[in-house]
Amino acid sequence: MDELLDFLGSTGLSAIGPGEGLMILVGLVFVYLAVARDMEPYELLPIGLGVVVANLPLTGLLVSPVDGTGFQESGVFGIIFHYGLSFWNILPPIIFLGLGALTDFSPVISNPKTLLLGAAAQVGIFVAFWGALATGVFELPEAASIGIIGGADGPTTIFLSAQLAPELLGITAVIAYSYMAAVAFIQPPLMKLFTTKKEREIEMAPPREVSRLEKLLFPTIAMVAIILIVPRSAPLIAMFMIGNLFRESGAVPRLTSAASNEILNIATIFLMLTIGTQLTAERVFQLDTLLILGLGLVAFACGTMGGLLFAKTMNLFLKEKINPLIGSAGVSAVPMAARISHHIGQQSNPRTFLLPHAMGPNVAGVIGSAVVAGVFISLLGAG
Amino acid sequence: MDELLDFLGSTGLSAIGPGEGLMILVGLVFVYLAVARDMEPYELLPIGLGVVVANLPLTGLLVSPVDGTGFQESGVFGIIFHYGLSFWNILPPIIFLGLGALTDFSPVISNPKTLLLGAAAQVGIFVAFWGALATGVFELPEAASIGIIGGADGPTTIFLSAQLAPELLGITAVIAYSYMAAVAFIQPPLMKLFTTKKEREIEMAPPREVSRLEKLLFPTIAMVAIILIVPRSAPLIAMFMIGNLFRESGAVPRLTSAASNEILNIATIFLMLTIGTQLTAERVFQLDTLLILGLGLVAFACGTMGGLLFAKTMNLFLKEKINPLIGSAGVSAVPMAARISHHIGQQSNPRTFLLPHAMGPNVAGVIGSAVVAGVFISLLGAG
Amino acid sequence: MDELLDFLGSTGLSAIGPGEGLMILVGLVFVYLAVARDMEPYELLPIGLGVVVANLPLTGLLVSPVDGTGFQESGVFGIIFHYGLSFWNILPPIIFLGLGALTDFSPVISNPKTLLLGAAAQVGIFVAFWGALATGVFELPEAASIGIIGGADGPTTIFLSAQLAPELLGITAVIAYSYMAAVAFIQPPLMKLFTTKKEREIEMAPPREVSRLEKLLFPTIAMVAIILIVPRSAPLIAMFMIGNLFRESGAVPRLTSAASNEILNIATIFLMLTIGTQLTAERVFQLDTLLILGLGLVAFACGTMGGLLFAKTMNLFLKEKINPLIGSAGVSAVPMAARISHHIGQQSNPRTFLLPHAMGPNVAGVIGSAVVAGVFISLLGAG
Amino acid sequence: MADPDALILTAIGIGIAFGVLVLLLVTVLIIRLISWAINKFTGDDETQSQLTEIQIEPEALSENRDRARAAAIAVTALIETQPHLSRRDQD
Amino acid sequence: MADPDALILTAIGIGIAFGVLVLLLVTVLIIRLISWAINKFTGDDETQSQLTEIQIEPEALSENRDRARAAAIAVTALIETQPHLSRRDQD
Amino acid sequence: MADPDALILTAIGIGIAFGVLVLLLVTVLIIRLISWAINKFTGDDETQSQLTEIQIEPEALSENRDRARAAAIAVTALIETQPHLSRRDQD
Ligand code: NA
Ligand code: NA
Ligand code: NA
Repeated sequence: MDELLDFLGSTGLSAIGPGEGLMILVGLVFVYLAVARDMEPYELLPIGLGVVVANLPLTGLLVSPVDGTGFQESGVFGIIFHYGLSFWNILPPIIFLGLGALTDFSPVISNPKTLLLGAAAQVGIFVAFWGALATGVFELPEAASIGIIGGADGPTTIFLSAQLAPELLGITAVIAYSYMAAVAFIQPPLMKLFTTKKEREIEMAPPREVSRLEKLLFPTIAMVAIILIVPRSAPLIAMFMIGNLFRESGAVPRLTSAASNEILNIATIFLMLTIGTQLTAERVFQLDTLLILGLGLVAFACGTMGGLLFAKTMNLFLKEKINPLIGSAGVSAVPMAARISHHIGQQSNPRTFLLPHAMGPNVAGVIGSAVVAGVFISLLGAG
Repeated sequence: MDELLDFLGSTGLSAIGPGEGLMILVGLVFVYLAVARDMEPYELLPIGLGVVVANLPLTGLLVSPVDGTGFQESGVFGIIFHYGLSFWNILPPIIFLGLGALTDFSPVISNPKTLLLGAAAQVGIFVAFWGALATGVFELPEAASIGIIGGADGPTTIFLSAQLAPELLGITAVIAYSYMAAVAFIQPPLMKLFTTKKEREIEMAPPREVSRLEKLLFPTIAMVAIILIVPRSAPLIAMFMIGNLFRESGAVPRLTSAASNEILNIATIFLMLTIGTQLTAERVFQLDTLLILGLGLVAFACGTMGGLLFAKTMNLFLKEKINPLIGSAGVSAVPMAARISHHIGQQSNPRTFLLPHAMGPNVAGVIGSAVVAGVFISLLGAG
Repeated sequence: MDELLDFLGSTGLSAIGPGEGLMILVGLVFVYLAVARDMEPYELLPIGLGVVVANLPLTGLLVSPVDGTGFQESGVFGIIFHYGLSFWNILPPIIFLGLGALTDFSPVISNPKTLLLGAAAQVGIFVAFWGALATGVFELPEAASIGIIGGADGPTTIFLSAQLAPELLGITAVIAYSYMAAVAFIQPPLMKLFTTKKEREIEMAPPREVSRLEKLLFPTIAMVAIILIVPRSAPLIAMFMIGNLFRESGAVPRLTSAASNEILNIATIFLMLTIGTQLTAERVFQLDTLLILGLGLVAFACGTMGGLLFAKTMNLFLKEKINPLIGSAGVSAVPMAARISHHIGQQSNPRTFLLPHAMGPNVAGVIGSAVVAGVFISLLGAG
Repeated sequence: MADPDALILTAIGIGIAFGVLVLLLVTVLIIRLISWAINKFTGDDETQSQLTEIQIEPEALSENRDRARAAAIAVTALIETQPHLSRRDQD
Repeated sequence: MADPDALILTAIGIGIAFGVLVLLLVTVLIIRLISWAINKFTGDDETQSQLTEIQIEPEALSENRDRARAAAIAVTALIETQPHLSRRDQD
Repeated sequence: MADPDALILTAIGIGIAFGVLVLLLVTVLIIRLISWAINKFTGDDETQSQLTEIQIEPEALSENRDRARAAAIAVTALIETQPHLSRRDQD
């Protein structure tokens, strides 16, 4: 009968602890938010399912290829984590190729001032960076990986954490995506607090038509310029601009569709599931997690305020005033943050149509956080 | 002129034996069955072409990455076999992600009794398992890999053989797919033999409407429950339920379509071609092959009978009788076996519409064989 | 302040040389030709962008997986080059799977004489091969890699260079694609020079209808026959015929569409970008590059002449004359070369409709150059 | 894992297979109960998901695809009503 | 493989290239013969494939896509017959 | 890379972030100038790309797809003009 005991010993039931049980519930909450509340379903549903799978014991799904000898447990997620993220770190650049092929830079080109809002809104990164250092718990590389949450950009957070603090990759990525899903609750109070009713009612002239030549020249020159200044941002910036050039050139429709559909969807499935599988009980139930949760919120809040206040300051010097509500969209979290600016604007004054204007800082914020990540890597990375 | 001789020596003609020649014909028969007889074309066409390619000598296509040093022959299929199957074993779980995204559990949820038929029909696995042991030729792991043919599920057979008996992977997988293609010839005689005309005419009430909540709760709870009991089935069961949740949630249409189209089709092309390339002459022309052919047929037959007889036994206790013809669909071989139950039912009584009812055991059978595979791996695997 | 200096030292500006600057311009010229002149956009746009990225210093995108220890720079293109080309060489066969699924062999089957034009037009390969040897600069393997440019087939050139002369892979591939893009300028003058007006006006009867059985038997028998004679051409020829059988069988529409869309587009994006990244300044600015440019042009010209002259010679023996203009399409460069034959024909005589006839040699030329590559590999390769 | 005797392995195999699927049978019944209960409380079938208030889709991409599909299906209704629409160029 | 003299290599290269393509030419002629013979026996062009008797496609998936495509092409016929259908919203 | 003091790192980080985006702002203005200049010379908006003289697409593949899409969109116009076309079988 010892085989029977052997078998019973090999079941998950005998090996599961309370921590894992709780984490499975956390995973199911993510699934509920994604499915029933429609909060960032493309991220939170696979992340939630990844959390559930990771906390079911003895599955062998998380075994990293390096540990095993000879035959490998079919550690599907261990393999994707190792080669996709911690060792080669090629999934975030591949996702940026697809996002670039979906991005329209016209709002930025028609209203270049908004680029500054994209920069200002990254200030949240450094507030959280200092907060993390202040706790005395985190070293410089870990503080950077926590700060980047304020960049409100999933792939950039994953890209940086994979290089500077792989053990924090799951936590920082999931917190970044969760706050992006909750940005509709975080930003509006701050937006109303820091702007006057009159400011919120400012109507902006419809953006000018942007020519095809401009939409081609911008990503090309931006790619060369940014990478010359911050070479370590190349894996993200280069792929983003390449995807954008595929789209704007109109000469390679099949490549554009492959990048923005097949490649993006397949990469999203495996990346998000794998991110979820990083949230094992012992990693999550630590004091650090609470700290990072708090610091992440601070980062988002300060980023939002940074964008709003900078927009108000710019208005002091501008003849044609901009509605400061578009400043909060500078954090990126594309396209939710831009929609929120638009929505709050319409609440104050139905005739304001801020969406195209808010997309400017929204997209600029993606470049902003990728550049900051490049700086962190060049100064703190193994480089 | 020695270069000329060198070259002539390097041609396939000089290196091909009668065995390879015969196997190329076998491959072409598979191609004929798939193309002219429309028998499981998605499996038999690429398998047949794989067999042809594998038996053309000196192509270098089968060189496994581990043997080579420095530059590798472009062993396309050697690479896919090594990383996709024998070493990492990630292709079967990826295929199950796609199959899950195509599966509708409503027949099972509306008529849970059919789950038992899915279990009963797996009995064929153990009959063939014992048959294999009885021959005295096969060890326990090999007997398990032969038995699983009775599970009538390609990816599960491949997943198990890759772990327990890699050298039998080609034979067991191809025999499983061939019998699934021939299920329209294997099952009907047994179905008419083991059921009375009256039983075959039993009409079943149309299945009740299943709510979206039920279709979401079932895969979620099933995933956690099954993996807790049989952790080694996780690579198949987890991916299957994740794919199903993508589909039923309706919240991630792009991920569902990527899983059920791009990922499934690309994985099918490379998996089936690679399976075919495992059928080299020296592997096939052995006594074992005949034994496995026989045992596989026994497995399918017993699985069919198991489902039919269990359905008849259930009828002894049921007020609302079920048409036992749906029992044979419990082997899985989705969706052919369900269609055969429906077709034979219509032959006996045109007013019976068994298809939705037969899909219940059909899908349950997939879970059944994946669970049995999990048990085999935990007891016999390197685990 | 030394961190500031550290950072400035890490910027690309401080590390970029004049050579890199010039190469970035070369890359942008490729982009311009692809986008504004619509010259082979699917190849030249990603190649051009790859060239730009490769010459931006310190990005870490080109780091090959073998050099690094522990954490790897996210050398996206270094990884694709290593595993896709120089080490496993699996990208060209995968591209040929897609091309086969897009190819229609009817023109060849309805007019088999055109197969000879496909052979004759490969003569350019050997002219350039001898030219390369004559310079005394190139060894035999390198001369073969330069000669194959005359095969006017991207994947075949890449497949051969990856095995025989990896350091020439970027140069030979980019030159092959550039001349294919410029074939509309290279071929017409030669076509008018080597054919009389009367010959150009020859009208050819519309090709006969080809049955499905013929379209199935041809790729099957061709695959077995060619690989038996030249096993080393199997990675290209086998995948090409497998893709074609998927298409012509009509039994696996989903696999055909996956091969000719998803797989082909995704492979094209990563292959072309990676090819571009091989053109670094120190590789390009050498005497060799000029030599290879010249030899490549000679190869294209001689291939075109070979096809034209052979067609004229065939006419001496043929009752039903063929329009020699279709001979130049034998180089392959599918489908541009066939369109040029058609266009020049229409210029001389509007009633000639050469397109279907020119597709014969055009497709035959693909087989021709793949076979020659197979011969080169078996005689010169590590095999 | 010591090489278990084939008999034990078969017993565990069949036992677990049936055990798991019986467990799933029970799960389905429980789910039916939960779903029935929830319907009673919320008074109607669990709606898809409350659409968050902010729902402006700037990207025309997905709309265009859905519109094309919907249009195509609508036209089938159209053709069924006018059978005389001969299909001249069946590609 | 000893380093063959370039001449031999060229000879083999061109020889094999022509040899293979001549072989394919012969293959095409043989195939034409086989196809002609089969047609004579079976009396008609080799039909697609005898549909196995069991052909009920429960999945609406592929039907839906084919129906949409067929409908779309049908509509082109429709538009050609009624040119007045101006295309207002060409996206 | 010596462990930089956090302050320096923040200064460089914010400085470079703003620096890069200001640089992009200037780039946009330059691009606007270039684009304006080119328009003045070529007299009209930079057309897509002179189509090379040889443009016959033998493959029906892409045409078929575009035709189906165009047809589907055309039909939406059709339906809007005849609202009575009820959608019976919304699958
Ligand atoms: Na950002
Ligand atoms: Na089964
Ligand atoms: Na060629």
